[in-house]
Amino acid sequence: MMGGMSGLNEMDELYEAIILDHYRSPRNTAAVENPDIDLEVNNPFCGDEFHIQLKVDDCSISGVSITGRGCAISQASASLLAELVDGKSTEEVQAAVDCVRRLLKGEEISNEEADILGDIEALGGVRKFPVRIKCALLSWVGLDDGLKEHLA
Amino acid sequence: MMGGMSGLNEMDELYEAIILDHYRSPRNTAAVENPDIDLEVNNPFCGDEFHIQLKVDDCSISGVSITGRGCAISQASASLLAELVDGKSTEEVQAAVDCVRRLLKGEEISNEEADILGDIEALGGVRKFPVRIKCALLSWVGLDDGLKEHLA
Amino acid sequence: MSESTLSAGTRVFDPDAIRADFPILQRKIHGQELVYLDNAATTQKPKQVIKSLTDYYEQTNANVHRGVHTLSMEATNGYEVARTKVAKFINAPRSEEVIWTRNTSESLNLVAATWAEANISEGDNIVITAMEHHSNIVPWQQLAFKKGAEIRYLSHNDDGVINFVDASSVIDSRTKLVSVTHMSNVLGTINPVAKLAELAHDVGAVILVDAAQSVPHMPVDVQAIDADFLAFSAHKMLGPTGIGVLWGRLDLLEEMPPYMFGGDMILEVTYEGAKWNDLPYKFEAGTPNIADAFATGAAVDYLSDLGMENVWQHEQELTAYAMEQILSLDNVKVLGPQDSSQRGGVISFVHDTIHPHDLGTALDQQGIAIRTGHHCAMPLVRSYDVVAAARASFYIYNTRSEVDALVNGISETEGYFNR
Amino acid sequence: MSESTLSAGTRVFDPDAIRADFPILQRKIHGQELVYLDNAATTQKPKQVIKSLTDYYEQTNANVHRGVHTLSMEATNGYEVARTKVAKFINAPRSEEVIWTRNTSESLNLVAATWAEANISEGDNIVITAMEHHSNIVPWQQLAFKKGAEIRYLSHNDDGVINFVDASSVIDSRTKLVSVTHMSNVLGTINPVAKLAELAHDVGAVILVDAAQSVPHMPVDVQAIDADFLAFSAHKMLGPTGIGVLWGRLDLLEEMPPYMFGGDMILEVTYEGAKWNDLPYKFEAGTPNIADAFATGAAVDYLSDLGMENVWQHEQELTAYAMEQILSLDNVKVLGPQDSSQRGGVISFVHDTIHPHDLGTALDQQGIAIRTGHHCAMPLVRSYDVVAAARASFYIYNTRSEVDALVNGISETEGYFNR
Ligand SMILES: Cc1ncc(COP(=O)(O)O)c(C=O)c1O
Ligand SMILES: Cc1ncc(COP(=O)(O)O)c(C=O)c1O
Repeated sequence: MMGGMSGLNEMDELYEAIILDHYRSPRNTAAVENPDIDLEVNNPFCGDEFHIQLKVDDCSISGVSITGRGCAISQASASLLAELVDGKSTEEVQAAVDCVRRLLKGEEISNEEADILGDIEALGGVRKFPVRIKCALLSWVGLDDGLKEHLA
Repeated sequence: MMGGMSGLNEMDELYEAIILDHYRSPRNTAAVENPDIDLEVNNPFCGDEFHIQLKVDDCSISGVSITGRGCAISQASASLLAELVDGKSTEEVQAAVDCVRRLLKGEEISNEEADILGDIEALGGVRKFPVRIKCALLSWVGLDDGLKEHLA
Repeated sequence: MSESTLSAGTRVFDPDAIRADFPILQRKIHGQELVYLDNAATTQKPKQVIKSLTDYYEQTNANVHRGVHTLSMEATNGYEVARTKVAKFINAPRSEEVIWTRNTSESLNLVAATWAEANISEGDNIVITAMEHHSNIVPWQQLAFKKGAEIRYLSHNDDGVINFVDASSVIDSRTKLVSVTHMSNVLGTINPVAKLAELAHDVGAVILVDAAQSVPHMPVDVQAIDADFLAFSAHKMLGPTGIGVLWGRLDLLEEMPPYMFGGDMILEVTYEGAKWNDLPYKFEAGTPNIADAFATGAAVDYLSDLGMENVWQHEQELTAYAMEQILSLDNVKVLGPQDSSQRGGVISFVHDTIHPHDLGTALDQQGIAIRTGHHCAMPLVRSYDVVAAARASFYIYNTRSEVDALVNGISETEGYFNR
Repeated sequence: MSESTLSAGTRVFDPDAIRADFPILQRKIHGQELVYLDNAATTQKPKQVIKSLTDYYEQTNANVHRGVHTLSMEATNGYEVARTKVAKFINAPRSEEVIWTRNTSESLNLVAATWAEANISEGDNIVITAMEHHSNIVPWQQLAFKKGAEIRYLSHNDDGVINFVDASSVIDSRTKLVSVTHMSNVLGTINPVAKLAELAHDVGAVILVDAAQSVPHMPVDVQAIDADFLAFSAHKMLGPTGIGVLWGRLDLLEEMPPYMFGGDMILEVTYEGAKWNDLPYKFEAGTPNIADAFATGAAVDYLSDLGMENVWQHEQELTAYAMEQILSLDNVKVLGPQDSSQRGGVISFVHDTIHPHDLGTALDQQGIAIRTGHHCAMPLVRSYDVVAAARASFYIYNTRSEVDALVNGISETEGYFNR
């Protein structure tokens, strides 16, 4: 018999328990009323698409919703993002986005940054699967663009 | 030393004495007065070009001139053609053109045909140098087209 | 085994012997044997094709068409011999009708920029199916947009079979071109192109057949299907990347303006203007892809030796088996004809809970290469209310045990994600 | 020998070692050693380049860009690595500026059909030189004809050097494009493209450099010469047939409409329309020539290891020697700069009594491959009042004794025809 389970264990880094948990039970999916930022992001190649809504008061995020469909990685990543931003200042969010970008590029991140990311560090497993990095980054890049436009 | 004469003897079939003779002293190059057929043929890839003039009286060729420039093969072939057609009936000329075509394609020609061609059979040496067949055919095809148009 | 007794070709269709010709099948992926099921994207190459490239570069390489030296004459000759092989393979009346392009996409763009540019006007329409590859949609959309012409879609039923009740009202007196895929690269559907050719010709339209997925897999005879243009890629039929074919009817090709200008396509240039060369060179500007033409000839030889009837029968048998196995899985839905006799060796499917992308990664861990995504047929895939699908596609070297590996791989993946 | 002590590359420039890399140089032609002097038409390939093709097809082959399986990821990666190598080779600021095409001719046609189509209007003019290859004449003639624009020719002196007194009146405020060859494939002239770029930019025009004969033979830095577009072919620089490059400035490429439609160049398609992908994919429709991109990377590696300064110096030395030898023949006239320091390794010549075609056949009998004809530069060749010329052109593996063989071969041919 060709194939076999053995190979699948190598995916454990990609599909850590925390990733599968967020994939199965995404956080912050309830629509935000009168959002200040409301946008769609998609990666047509994989068919991933997400709807991001943010409420921004005085440079801090007072409400967030991210919904959509995609692979386990893009969905878990979106959920982790939604969890992170809630209540943060826009500056903190932008720093976190930058940090995730570097994490996925395989660059070093500091201990403090790791603390800020928390569970999100689990996304780092995607580095060994370069073709999936886009999935992990999709909602982060979209939210970053939305914030920049909002703050401009 | 690379190269050397040895290789050149293999060209003897291409450049038979009769070919070199016609190349050096082309026949029937004096312009024809009031030609009935007057055309230019050329092969831009080699840069060969010939000017063909024919006087046709009652379906027979009463005057011919072929001038131009080209490689030894195309020039000799043009001169052999000019020599052949003089005084022939248009039918005989067309039969000869057909015969040369077949000769160069490597098809069999009959003994009678060989008699008609005479020296022209020397053109057959070009068969071993397929890239030069066009040179040998150039004026023949041109004259044939001209005749067809004239007779039509 | 019934396969090994077939012999319309000159060689017995023996899967083991065939597999031995493909060096890449020895590769290990994540420590597993490679199970290559991405043949609709591109096929693997037998050593005969690879060797034709090596031989060309080691013994013959030269530029073609104007050289008096031996290498150039040999290169020119081989280049034209390959064209003749292709012409014979699709039963083209004349080898000058075979134009070398880069790929199917360029073949389609060539027709759009020349024939269609000259023949389609405001108010005319171009008919395509709703199951086309992007390469057979976008050139026409752009042309229609530029000309004020209309794009019309032939619809298909739920099971991916063209709706002919519709077709005769869609194709009408303002239809100038019907451009359809012979076999869908997503649904696997084989379209009745001869019937569509009749509908097209009845209204004076021209029919272009996108044969990217048919010429590699079944006998295709341009005269029997009465096509006007036919496009395909060598890389999907054992040949090299970087070369494709446009076949066209001589009278159409002769009337068409050139596509690109330069090099071999020119007979004469002055500082003021230029005169075009004869067919097929009129459409081949610059130094052609000589080596890959040689290799395409080798690919055609390989397939001809096997016999396209046998290739087709092998794929039909394997597809029937694969459909049966895949449909037996609880959580998997197959797109396109459920009856395997109506389709070629392409099976697109979706899993109820596992996204195609995750499935693709998990199968890759098991050495199994499938494609996931929209397969360059976004509007079609979306019409099934999914954004992506997984696709397994077969070729001459695939076996039943590889199908078993795929089905087992899907089950293992379910196990993994449900852990 | 001074050559073997050079080493701006990482490898010593040793002609014997280089020759050993080229399998075809072992071939016998009419029983003689092959003396290949048709390098301006296409060059031979070292075993490293041939092996990169074999390796690709035996180990990596898959379609690129959307695959999640290992082979597809490796193919995608290698395809992009090759692009990066090319970018570095010509010192392009960014690798997305490097577009794979089929050859120089397609690169030129691409610019004509997109940038020029969008930016050139009635009354504008396009300036080219009187020594262009057909591929850099006819696309502009056709565009000018279509748009009501004017083609202007920069003239050159008798010895084939551009006349700059003229140039500043030819290039004027209505000039939109200056498209010039970096090195003439007939005269061997190296044109001062940086100076022409300045003249073009002074009037707000864009400059396209046809680098088909320069990138293979000398260091070319797109930023140093301040080019806007640059075109060349892999097959003239040790690489495979079927692949070429268009480099363009990012801002120009971003504004340009796509050339062909389909496959990878599309981001999104609906039944109504489409959205283009990012650079460089916007210009790469359909399955690309993946294998030949790998092989182009290998060719660039080979040349980089030698060092382009060394390649250039080798050819300069050999050309100087060849000019001296050929000019010493009584009945031979050389076209173009008589001063060999103003030219690259291309020598076109005519014999007083022997037609180039006959000379070509006679040299071939002696194993010597030269080109004869108009070299796709008909107007130029005719301007010298000849209809055809013979051309010897050199590359890294050519030697002085091959030049001797050529000169001896010409003398032998004289002897033969004067017998
Ligand atoms: C100066 C120049 N430009 C353009 C070309 C055309 O190159 P290709 O035939 O590879 O398109 C050539 C090749 O002969 C050339 O020498
Ligand atoms: C039906 C169909 N048409 C066209 C194409 C485009 O072929 P290529 O990428 O070789 O241009 C494909 C390949 O994916 C296809 O399957």
